[in-house]
This record gives sequence, C-alpha cells and structure tokens, in this order.
Amino acid sequence: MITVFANPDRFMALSRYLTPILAAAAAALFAWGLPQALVTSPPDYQMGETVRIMYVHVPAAWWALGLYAAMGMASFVSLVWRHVLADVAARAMAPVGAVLAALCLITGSLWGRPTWGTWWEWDARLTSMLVLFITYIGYLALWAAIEDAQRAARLAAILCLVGLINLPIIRFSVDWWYTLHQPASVLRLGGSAIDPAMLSPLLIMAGAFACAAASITLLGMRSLIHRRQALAAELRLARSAP
Amino acid sequence: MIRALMSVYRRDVALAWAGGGGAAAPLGFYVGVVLLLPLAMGPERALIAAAGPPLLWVAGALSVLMTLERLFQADLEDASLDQLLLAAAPLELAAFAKGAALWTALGLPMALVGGIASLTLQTPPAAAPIIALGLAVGMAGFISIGLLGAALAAGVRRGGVLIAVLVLPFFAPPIIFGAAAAAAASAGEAPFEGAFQLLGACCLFYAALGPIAAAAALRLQAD
Amino acid sequence: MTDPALPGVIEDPHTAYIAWSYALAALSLAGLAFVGWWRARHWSARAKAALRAEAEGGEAEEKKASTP
Amino acid sequence: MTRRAFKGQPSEGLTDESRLVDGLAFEGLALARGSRLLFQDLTACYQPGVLVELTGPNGSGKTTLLRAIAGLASPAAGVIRMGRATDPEDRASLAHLLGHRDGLKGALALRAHVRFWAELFAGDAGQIDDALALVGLRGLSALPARVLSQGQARRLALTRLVIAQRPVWLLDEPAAGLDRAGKNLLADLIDRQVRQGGLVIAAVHEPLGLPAQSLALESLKP
Repeated sequence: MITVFANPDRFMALSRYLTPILAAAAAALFAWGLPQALVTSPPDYQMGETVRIMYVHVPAAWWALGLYAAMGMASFVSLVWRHVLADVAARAMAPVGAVLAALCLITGSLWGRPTWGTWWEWDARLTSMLVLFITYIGYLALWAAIEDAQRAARLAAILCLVGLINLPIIRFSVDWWYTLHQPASVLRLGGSAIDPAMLSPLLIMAGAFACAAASITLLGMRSLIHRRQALAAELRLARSAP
Repeated sequence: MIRALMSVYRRDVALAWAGGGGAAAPLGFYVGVVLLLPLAMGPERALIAAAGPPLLWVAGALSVLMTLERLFQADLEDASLDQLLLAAAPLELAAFAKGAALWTALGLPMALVGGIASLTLQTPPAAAPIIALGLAVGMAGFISIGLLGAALAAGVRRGGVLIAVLVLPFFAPPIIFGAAAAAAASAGEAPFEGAFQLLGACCLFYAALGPIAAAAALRLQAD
Repeated sequence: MTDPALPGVIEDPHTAYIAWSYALAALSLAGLAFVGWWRARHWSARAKAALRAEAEGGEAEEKKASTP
Repeated sequence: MTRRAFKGQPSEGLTDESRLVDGLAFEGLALARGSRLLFQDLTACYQPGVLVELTGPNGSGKTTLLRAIAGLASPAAGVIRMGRATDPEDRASLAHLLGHRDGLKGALALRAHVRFWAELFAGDAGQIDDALALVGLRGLSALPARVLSQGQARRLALTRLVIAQRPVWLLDEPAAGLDRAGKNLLADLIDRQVRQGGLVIAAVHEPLGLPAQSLALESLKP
C-alpha cells in the first residue's frame, strides 16, 4: 500500500476523490449515529442522561490516541525509508489529534461536573490524556521552531517515536499514581460494563469521527504538498530572476 | 574508545564548573524554589511536611530543565559537534558521556542540596539521605531524557522553553515515582521498596533511550 | 430537579452539559475542516500561480534564446 | 618561524592499517542543500598520497561536499567510498574535518584542547607540547582559548590534524586567517601528510602552492 502512495502526484490524484468521499461518509455516519446517541439509546441507571456525553468523549479519546499511534508509524516510515509522504502525513495528523485530545479533556470535564460535582477530576485516564495533549503541543512546537522543513520533519519523527515508546510507561505510571492516591471510591467515567444498546451508537460515532479525522488529515496533506511545491517554485523563480 | 569518552566527560565537567561560578546558579535556583513553598503556604508544619518531598522533586525537575539548553547548542554553534561525530567513539556514547558529566557537575550537587533542604521541610532527619539518593537517581533520569530535548532544540534560538515543553511529558513517570518514594521515606517506610524501585527502572530505561535518540537527532542537526 | 452543587442552574442541568459537549465536538470538527479547506485552497492557488509564472518565464527565455 | 622538521613525529607516521588501500572514490554523487540541488553525477577517484584542490564559487557546495565525504552530510544520490569504507560512521573515523569555525571552547585552556583532541581521536597524548610548539602556541598553552586571535585560533585548530594521525584530511579554506608563517606551516603539514600516503582535500579560493589535482565544482552545474 505504501508504494501506491509513493509519489506525491499519484497521492494528490487519489486524495482529490478520497477526501470528499470520506467527508460524505462521516456526515452519513453522524446522521445515523446522532439520533441514537441523543435520543434512542437508554440513559445510564446511575448517571442518567449525562452518559450521552460518552458518545463524543470516548471516540475523541480513542482517536486522539489512535492518531498519535498512526503518527508514530508515519514517523518510523519517514526515518527508515525517508518517505516524503510519511513526513507530510505525520505533520497533517498532529493538529487533528491535538484538537481531539482537547475535545476529550473538555467533554470529560463537562461529563465530570454533574457526575462528580467538580469541573476537573484527576481521574487516571483524564490525566493520561492531559499528558498526551502536552505531547501533541510539544510535537507541533518543534515543527514550528525549526525553519528547514526536511530537518524539522526528521527531528519531529524522532520525538514522536520516543513519545510513542513512552506512552505505555506514562499510562502505567499514571494508573499506579491514581491507585496510590485512590480517593474515596469514585464512580469511574463510563467504567461500568457498556450496555449493548449503548454500544452501537458508540461504534457508529467512533466511525464518524474516524472518517472525519481521515478526511481532514488528507486535506491537510494536500495543502502541505501544495505548500512545498509553491515555496520551491517561488524559490526557483527568485533565484532565476535576472 | 573509553579514553575518548572519558575525555568528553572530563571536558564537560570542567566546562560546567568553569562557566562563572559553575553550579551556583542552578543550585541557587533550586533552593530558591524550595524556599517559595513555606512563603506561599505559611509556616504550618503539617502542611509543609505533606507538600515538602514532592516539591523537592518538582523544583529539581525545573532546575535540570534550566541547564539543558546549553548542553548541545554550544557544541552546534562552535562546530565542536563535528568533532564528536568524527571521534573514535560512537555518538550515542559521547551523548551519554555528556549527560554523565552534567549529572556529576550539577545533578549530584542538586540531589545533595535537596537532601539538606528536606530537613527544612519538616521531614524526619533519618529520611534525608534516602531522599537525596532518590533525587540523585531522578536527576539521572531527567538529564537522560533531557538529552533528547536538548538535541532536538539545539538549532533553535532560545530553545530553553521549547526543550521544557518537549521533555515535560517524559518527566511524568520519574516525578510520580520519585515524589512517592520521597513521601514514603519521610513517612518512615522501608527505604528501597516499591516506588524507589520503579523510579530506578524508569531512570535506567531513560538512560538507555535518551542518548540513542539524542545521537540520532544530533546527526540530523549536523547534516 | 436542580443540582445541589450548582444552585440556581436551569431546571435540568444535564441537558446543558450534553448540549455543550456536542456543540464543542461539532465546532472542533467543523473548525478543523474549515481551516484545512481554506489552507488547501490558498496553497493550491499559490502553487498554481508560481508554477504558471515559472512556465511563462521558461517560454520567455526560449523566445529570447531562439530569436537571433 | 623557521621551517624545522616536526621533532618527535612518530617515526612510522601513518600506521599501516590506517593507510588507505585504494583512495577516495565518488560514484554518481549528487548533493543538495535543503531542497536545492548543488550538483549531480560527480564520478571521480583519487589515489592516496595526493592533494586535491576543491574550487568553485560561493554556495557551489564545497563545504557540503567536504562534510559529505566526512559522513556528516548525507548525499542526495550516489556513493562515497573511502578505502573500503562506504558507511558514514566508518568514513568519519578515517577523516579529520577542519571547517570555517574552529570548534574551540573559550573557557578551556589551549593544552586542555590538544589533550582533549588527542584522546578524542585516539592520538598520542605524549605529543601535546610538541604539537603546540609546532604551531607556535607553546607559550600560551595555559591560557583559555578565548584570548586567541583568529589566526592563532586557526593554528590551534591545526594541531587537531597533527596530534592524531588520520589518512584523510578535509580542509575548508584552511588558509583563511593565517599569516605568511601560518601559510608556510600549513603547506608543510599538507606536504608531509601527502608524502606519507595520506589524502588531503582542501576547499580553496587561491592555490596552496603545492602540486595538486583540482576538482572544480562549477563545471558540474545541475
């Protein structure tokens, strides 16, 4: 598959059609999933209606993590096979992942308010998501700080890979920390086994988020490739101008 | 090869100490931050005893962050990084040697000062050596992963803030285990149990991962 | 029933949180899509313009070179 | 500064295994600076015991080529072979690189610099004072490097070439900042290295006054 996307031109041709298709798929899945999530699915016996926030919070958490893993793979390909497209893919996924991580934190806080009575609860998973969010910020800050695009791509790839290796360690240490300082038994966010009637809207919403994220990522990759072409052409123009 | 690594180590320790007062600035910063706690929270003993050990770790992490910026930036600017690349030793070990030099020149003194400062934070005197030892291990972990941050931001003007935001997520595990170990020590529990072992494991892992990743980044900086 | 911890909040507080969550989700996805679309449009236009200018530059040179 | 033989030079000069078997070779070499292609299809071969003068206008890629040979910069295409070594790390261990910047630490004493290089490049730590004497900085050996003038700093950097024997010298405008005596000293060092079977590639703007092959980069326009 990687070789199919090998050269940017074929990628541009393919993504020209894939981007709108994915966007349409996302819209369709949202149309299908939202009524279930908001109306037809049953309220939680403890939390009542607020469990509906789960259909936004959980997909955001999944894809914030999923995108970082995908960035890790793209970074590996970029470092080992020096693929131009892999750099562009990792760079295009980062903002989407960062926004999803932020969305996950905010919806977690909104969900926690009625459930726990506070805007922010240092729950193990929310804390790990906060660390992941700062990792995204660091990744984007590194890209912004380095002028030479090629060097920035490789350095960011190293940072992303080391971050990926550390995710399980950070996750383990935060869980260990949470159990160490375990406050009174607190209702875990969505901890109870998910009622099957809730599962289908959750999966549909997750699919909708996935298509939306993929479409936005492809859009980002297209603009990054156009940007490189534009800057290179302008550079050549400036140099050859009499 | 060992001679080459020892030469990098000795030169960096000499440079760390020679630069005007040597370790005085980071140590001063460290003590200053520790001082802020009682000023902010009032002299109430129980409060300070609870917040003391963890603060030692937060202040230690911040002080190490301050020393990371000049670690590779100076070498990149005056082209002595090229010498490390051409040396009779792999760049990974040269990075490790630079980290070890920073640890000896600044990490250990900070751990010592941390142990002494823990006395002022109402922790029982018996706990001080254990806290100092924990800090020494933690500093090694912070510096090792800090090598990567310093290497990534070596080419960036005023890269200090960038290094901080790059490296802080990786500081989470050592802070968690280190502060827990310090709290356990000040609570009088058995010194080298649970948290301390996890701290050691995490810092050993960073001591291996940091130099390798930093060397990869340095090769890119020199490209 | 009003939430004891939030005196004076509207009658059923939960719908507010749900509404805000979905609104923010929609806002963030729409925002990402819009920024992505705008940037893609901007850079593709600029790339087209630069490449066309380069092509014209090339033709001008050929014309110059071919005329004695 | 009278021209005198380098006293205390290790007799065998370049040790046998460090002597290059079959020189330096480029095969279809192309170099780029960021996205800009500097030159391509450079194919050449230089036997040991030769001085190569690298010429070309500013920005034609002289420095990049020297760094690529040393294994620091990665070529856009093609292969660089140094003796049997093609891998960058192996080439790096066979070469000395003297760039524009001398790579000195202002706070460190001159003697400390030379000892550092002696150990870093696995050279002979006993030769420190002789090396300093050779470049005429024996008297300043205890002072920190920041007191040196540009020419003196360049002379200190030259001791790097002398203190540890390496078959390939990559010099980027080595004569820059040197006075007449310094230029003579440089010519002496290069001459002896070449006669001992070493290979010296120097990026220069005016010839060094030694028998040399030349490699002009402007003839390789992309």
